[in-house]
Amino acid sequence: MMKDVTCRVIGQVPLTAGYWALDMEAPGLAEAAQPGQFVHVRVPGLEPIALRRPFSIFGAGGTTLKLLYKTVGRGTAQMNRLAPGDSVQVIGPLGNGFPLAPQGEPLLVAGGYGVAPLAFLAERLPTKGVVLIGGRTADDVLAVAAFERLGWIVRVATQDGSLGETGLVTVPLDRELARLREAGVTPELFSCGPDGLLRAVGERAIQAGCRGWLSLDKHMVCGVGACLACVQRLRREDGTEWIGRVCRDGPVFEAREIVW
Amino acid sequence: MMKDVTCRVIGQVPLTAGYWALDMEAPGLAEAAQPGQFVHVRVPGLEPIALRRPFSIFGAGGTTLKLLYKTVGRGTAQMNRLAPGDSVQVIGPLGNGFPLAPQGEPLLVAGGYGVAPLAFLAERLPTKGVVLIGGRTADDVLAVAAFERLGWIVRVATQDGSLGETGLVTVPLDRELARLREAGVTPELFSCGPDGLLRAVGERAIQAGCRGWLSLDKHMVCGVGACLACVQRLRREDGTEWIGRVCRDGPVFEAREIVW
Amino acid sequence: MRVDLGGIRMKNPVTVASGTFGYGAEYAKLVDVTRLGAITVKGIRLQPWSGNPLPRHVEVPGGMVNAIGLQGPGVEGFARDYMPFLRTTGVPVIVNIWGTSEEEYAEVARRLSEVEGVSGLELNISCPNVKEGGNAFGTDPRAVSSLVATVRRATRLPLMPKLAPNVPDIKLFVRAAQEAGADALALINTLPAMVIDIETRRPILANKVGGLSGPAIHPVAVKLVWEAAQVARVPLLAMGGIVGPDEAIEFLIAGASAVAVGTANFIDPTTPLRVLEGIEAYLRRHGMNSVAALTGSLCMTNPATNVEP
Amino acid sequence: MRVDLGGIRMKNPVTVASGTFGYGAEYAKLVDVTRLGAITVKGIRLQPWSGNPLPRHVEVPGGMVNAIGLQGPGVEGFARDYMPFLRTTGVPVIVNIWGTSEEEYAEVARRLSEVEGVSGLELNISCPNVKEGGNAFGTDPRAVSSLVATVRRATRLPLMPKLAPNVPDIKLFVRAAQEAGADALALINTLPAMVIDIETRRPILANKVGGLSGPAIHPVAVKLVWEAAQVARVPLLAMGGIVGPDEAIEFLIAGASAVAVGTANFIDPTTPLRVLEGIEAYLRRHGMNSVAALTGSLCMTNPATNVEP
Ligand SMILES: Cc1cc2nc3c(=O)[nH]c(=O)nc-3n(C[C@H](O)[C@H](O)[C@H](O)COP(=O)(O)OP(=O)(O)OC[C@H]3O[C@@H](n4cnc5c(N)ncnc54)[C@H](O)[C@@H]3O)c2cc1C
Ligand SMILES: Cc1cc2nc3c(=O)[nH]c(=O)nc-3n(C[C@H](O)[C@H](O)[C@H](O)COP(=O)(O)OP(=O)(O)OC[C@H]3O[C@@H](n4cnc5c(N)ncnc54)[C@H](O)[C@@H]3O)c2cc1C
Ligand SMILES: Cc1cc2nc3c(=O)[nH]c(=O)nc-3n(C[C@H](O)[C@H](O)[C@H](O)COP(=O)(O)O)c2cc1C
Ligand SMILES: Cc1cc2nc3c(=O)[nH]c(=O)nc-3n(C[C@H](O)[C@H](O)[C@H](O)COP(=O)(O)O)c2cc1C
Ligand code: FES
Ligand code: FES
Repeated sequence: MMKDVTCRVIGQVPLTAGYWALDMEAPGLAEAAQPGQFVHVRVPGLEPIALRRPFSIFGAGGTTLKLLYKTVGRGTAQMNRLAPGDSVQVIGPLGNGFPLAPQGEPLLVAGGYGVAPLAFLAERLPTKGVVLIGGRTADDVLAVAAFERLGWIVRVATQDGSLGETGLVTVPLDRELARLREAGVTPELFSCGPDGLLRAVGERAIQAGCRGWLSLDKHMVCGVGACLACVQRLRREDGTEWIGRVCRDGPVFEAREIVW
Repeated sequence: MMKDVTCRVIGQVPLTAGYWALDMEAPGLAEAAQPGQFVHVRVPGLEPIALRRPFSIFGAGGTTLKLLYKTVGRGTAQMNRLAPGDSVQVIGPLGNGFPLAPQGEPLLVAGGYGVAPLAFLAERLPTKGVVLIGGRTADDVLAVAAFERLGWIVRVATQDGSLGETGLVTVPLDRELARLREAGVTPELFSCGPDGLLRAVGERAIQAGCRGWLSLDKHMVCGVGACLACVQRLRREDGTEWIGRVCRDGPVFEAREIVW
Repeated sequence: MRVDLGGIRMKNPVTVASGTFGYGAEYAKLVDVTRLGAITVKGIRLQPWSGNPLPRHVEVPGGMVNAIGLQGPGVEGFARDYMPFLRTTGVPVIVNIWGTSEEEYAEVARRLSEVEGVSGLELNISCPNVKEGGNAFGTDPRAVSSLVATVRRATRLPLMPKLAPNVPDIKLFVRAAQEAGADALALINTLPAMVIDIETRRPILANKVGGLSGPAIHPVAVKLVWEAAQVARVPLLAMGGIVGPDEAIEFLIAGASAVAVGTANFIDPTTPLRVLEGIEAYLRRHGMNSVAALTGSLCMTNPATNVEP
Repeated sequence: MRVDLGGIRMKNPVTVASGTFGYGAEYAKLVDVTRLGAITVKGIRLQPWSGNPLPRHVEVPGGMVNAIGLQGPGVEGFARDYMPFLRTTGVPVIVNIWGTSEEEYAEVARRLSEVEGVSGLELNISCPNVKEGGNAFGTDPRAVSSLVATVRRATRLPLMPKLAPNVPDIKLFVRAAQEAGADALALINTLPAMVIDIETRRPILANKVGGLSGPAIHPVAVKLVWEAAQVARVPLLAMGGIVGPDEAIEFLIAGASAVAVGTANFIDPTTPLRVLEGIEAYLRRHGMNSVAALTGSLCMTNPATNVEP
């Protein structure tokens, strides 16, 4: 049940270059949060009418809400200044998260800050598996230790080879899929990252005949389904198409639903 | 010679309720400052396009620039947050100040934050005299100690009687004028404050046949004479009228120049 | 606080602007929508409409530019999927309608007249984001006159054309619309606008152009509402840049009978209720016992000042 | 960086907007005005004019609303008091002119043609702050056509009408002006606007209405410049909400040949020079060797994306 909450910043820590982990007290919101859901943040210090910024829920325990964000523009730059005790207006939890009872062996594929919802998912899934993290450089590879602490096997690929293997994360993905296929295990894919990655993961899910859950990153305005800024063409099981609102009908969709 | 300077805040202290004294390093500006001139301040933390705010120069020594301001709106409220080391864009010194070689015995009349330029004037005038300070309440009476330290005689009037005598500052003004008249001394009036006060002081200067220097407080945009937002109808010695720009042709005018 | 907006009976003067509050249900978990004076829903045409490609919006100083392109479920879809919830609110429902021909507008009006719970129609003749319909109708007084007359014949529902702001003389449109049978007038819609990405040298919006909304347009809206009020014989619903009670009160003083909160909903969904409470407090503080006392109370004589240059 | 603005030969594409830079001298102590592409001065009519009572401005989100009312020294006063300094700058001087009749405009143009150092005339037919002259001329294509033709006959100086933004179709005005003999076009002027003090229930500006300027109007200006560029055969001077290089570059991409910095001068007088340096850097970075390469370089095809809804 979504709420408009005044959160109190507990603290934030810089991770790799440009990435931050932000913890807030979000009573009434954090308790309800599910992996794959997101929050809509009114960034303090921007003009009063600046749009809210959406962020996946990176973690939630008790009344604590955790975000992981990358500094990419003026809103996130402003967020760098948040200090313990600051108040932040947050609406959430929003959208529909990942299913928590997978039918196959979970295989997580993250690109950049896409690790955020997957780290929360890894915490809440009943079974552990492999998580693949891709990034341009080592700096874009986050939360490795968190996954490992939870008992997940982490494989990393960076485009410049500065961490893990060199290349796109689809290379270890294809290897994992081949391994599972050979082992006769049906995987279930969960992914969050840029559209290119999601599309690649989705294609593989369809090819492998398994489910592939993709969390889309669309620019948003209202975050609740009221403005129609974040729409995505979708396909029903019967093949008919419809236009969904990523904020309300997603952000997580099954690969077959999406009409790219 | 006006300059656009990046000043560094040295510090600020709250005075009476709502009033603050702000000290900044303003090299190249402070040295040139004359009493009655003002500076145009770009308040940090307002939107990038917020207009500058004009403030009289309260004092200048070496490269230090002193302002005294009252918190009246969003710009001055934002100024309350300035802390040592902060950068502030300041244009100044602007306008024409008070004459520093009075022909008569200087009599200063301040209303509220109008003490600011008069305190600086008191410091620079070759002869000391009496300064009359009026305010609504005791909180609006500033800089008494500063004037006294310089050897000036201070008389205070507040409308609610919370400090000095009760009533308008024109009451002690008329008493002083009568005293000087009886003593056969020609006064020279210097005033800064709300229009009502300036008008009253100006009328008395004309009546007394002495000079009366009035510093006008008009809302400003450019501060340098470029926008024509701050105009005032004025009279030349030959009686013809013209429209002056308070920021450039003032803010100090002689009582007879002003067509109210 | 009651207001009669040309037959739309509002218990208070605050509604939401079309397109910024979905179909009422979306924000209902965050805001007590039953406290609104009316709920105005997103633009509807006869058939479902898919709107413009993405990106559909961009943030700019003082607001945003949008080119949603009037995506909507069509009359049937709206009546089926969204009216049931709206009826439960007990709040008047204003449906924003559009079409690409006079006939389509009329047909939409006719059909909605038969839908239980629809309290009034806001005729969108000023959307800058669709090629046909919208702004093309709204910027020619004769077209407005003809369209309003046609729709008038198709419905008995209160009819409220929403005027285009990008005209030199809004009064011509006020007269045209009210003479053709409008019961109320809404203004303003977004201002036609464009934002270019200087690195790609392409328009940011897929639709190239869009509509500017938010505080940036408030002073423009006040001017138009005030000007419209000079000749309006029907009540005005004002919008454009309301972020709190003050901007709403400005509109009422300028001549509006009611106000709509738009873009601000996206940032703070409680804005309409804050506006409502602020208007109540203002009326109390000024000893006024109705919104009507505030409407058009602008005093045009300046106080005696020494301000002649 | 050279630009030929319809016969006004600018060494770079950056000037200042009329009314925001006085007569050049006022900011000369803060800014090296000799680096500007041109200096555009405050509106001048035949005789001295005292403008509107105070208050003449009010700050609003994203900008300001002004109603200076075209105070000025008249042609003779301008030539006598301000041209001597302007001539020393070596920079083209564009004089913004107005009148209350076609004859007055023509007479001002005629007289200024004889003043040494005047490089071009910007015809202000779009000021929202004076009753006669200004916006009344600018919102009727026939009036624009007739006025421009009349002034054309009175001068050989480059003639640049400044169009009103509050029209549904700017293209009509572009065509009217260029067919009547305009050498260039300037846009946009401020948007008609109003601000009400809700405590006194009076308009804040003594003139009641004024013109909105600043970043708030930038996306509106870009749209109008782009639209004007579709039909313009003469160069465009664009302005409205420039605060740094980016907004200026947007205008150039949209189709402007030169740009003018307005309201931003008041906040940061170095803006025109920052804009200039930013354009230079942009051209270098993109391997372009002239402003002309940027002018109108807007690419209207969207990149292939998965953004169809
Ligand atoms: C459902 C969802 C979950 C997200 N989760 C995360 C996360 O966990 N961590 C993280 O770092 N980022 C996340 N993002 C992206 C994040 O919202 C943007 O990086 C952020 O809004 C950028 O704001 P800015 O002001 O710094 O950038 P600017 O570019 O200055 O923003 C300008 C406008 O564009 C929007 N915008 C810019 N980039 C994006 C983007 N990639 N997605 C959506 N809107 C964007 C902004 O919200 C704003 O309205 C998520 C986005 C969505 C839609
Ligand atoms: C020459 C001159 C010298 C001044 N010296 C001092 C001084 O020494 N100390 C001091 O406290 N104040 C002084 N003022 C007044 C000071 O400029 C205003 O109090 C200040 O601008 C208010 O800003 P704000 O944002 O807090 O108020 P807001 O009301 O939020 O400001 C809104 C707008 O109105 C303008 N404005 C509001 N009040 C005034 C005012 N009284 N005069 C001019 N513009 C105003 C602001 O600059 C701004 O553009 C002086 C004004 C002038 C013209
Ligand atoms: C995202 C968005 C969608 C809109 N959709 C519509 C619409 O469907 N029909 C309509 O008449 N106006 C629409 N508008 C215009 C608003 O109803 C309103 O007139 C305008 O936004 C000005 O108000 P504001 O500044 O408070 O947002 C839309 C505005 C926005 C921002
Ligand atoms: C204080 C002020 C005075 C102005 N005076 C004039 C004028 O005399 N003539 C004119 O054509 N435009 C005048 N303008 C309009 C500007 O030249 C410019 O078109 C407008 O402000 C938009 O640009 P901006 O947003 O960068 O300010 C004036 C604008 C301001 C803010
Ligand atoms: S962001 Fe408004 S509908 Fe999704
Ligand atoms: S403030 Fe611009 S002329 Fe005085």
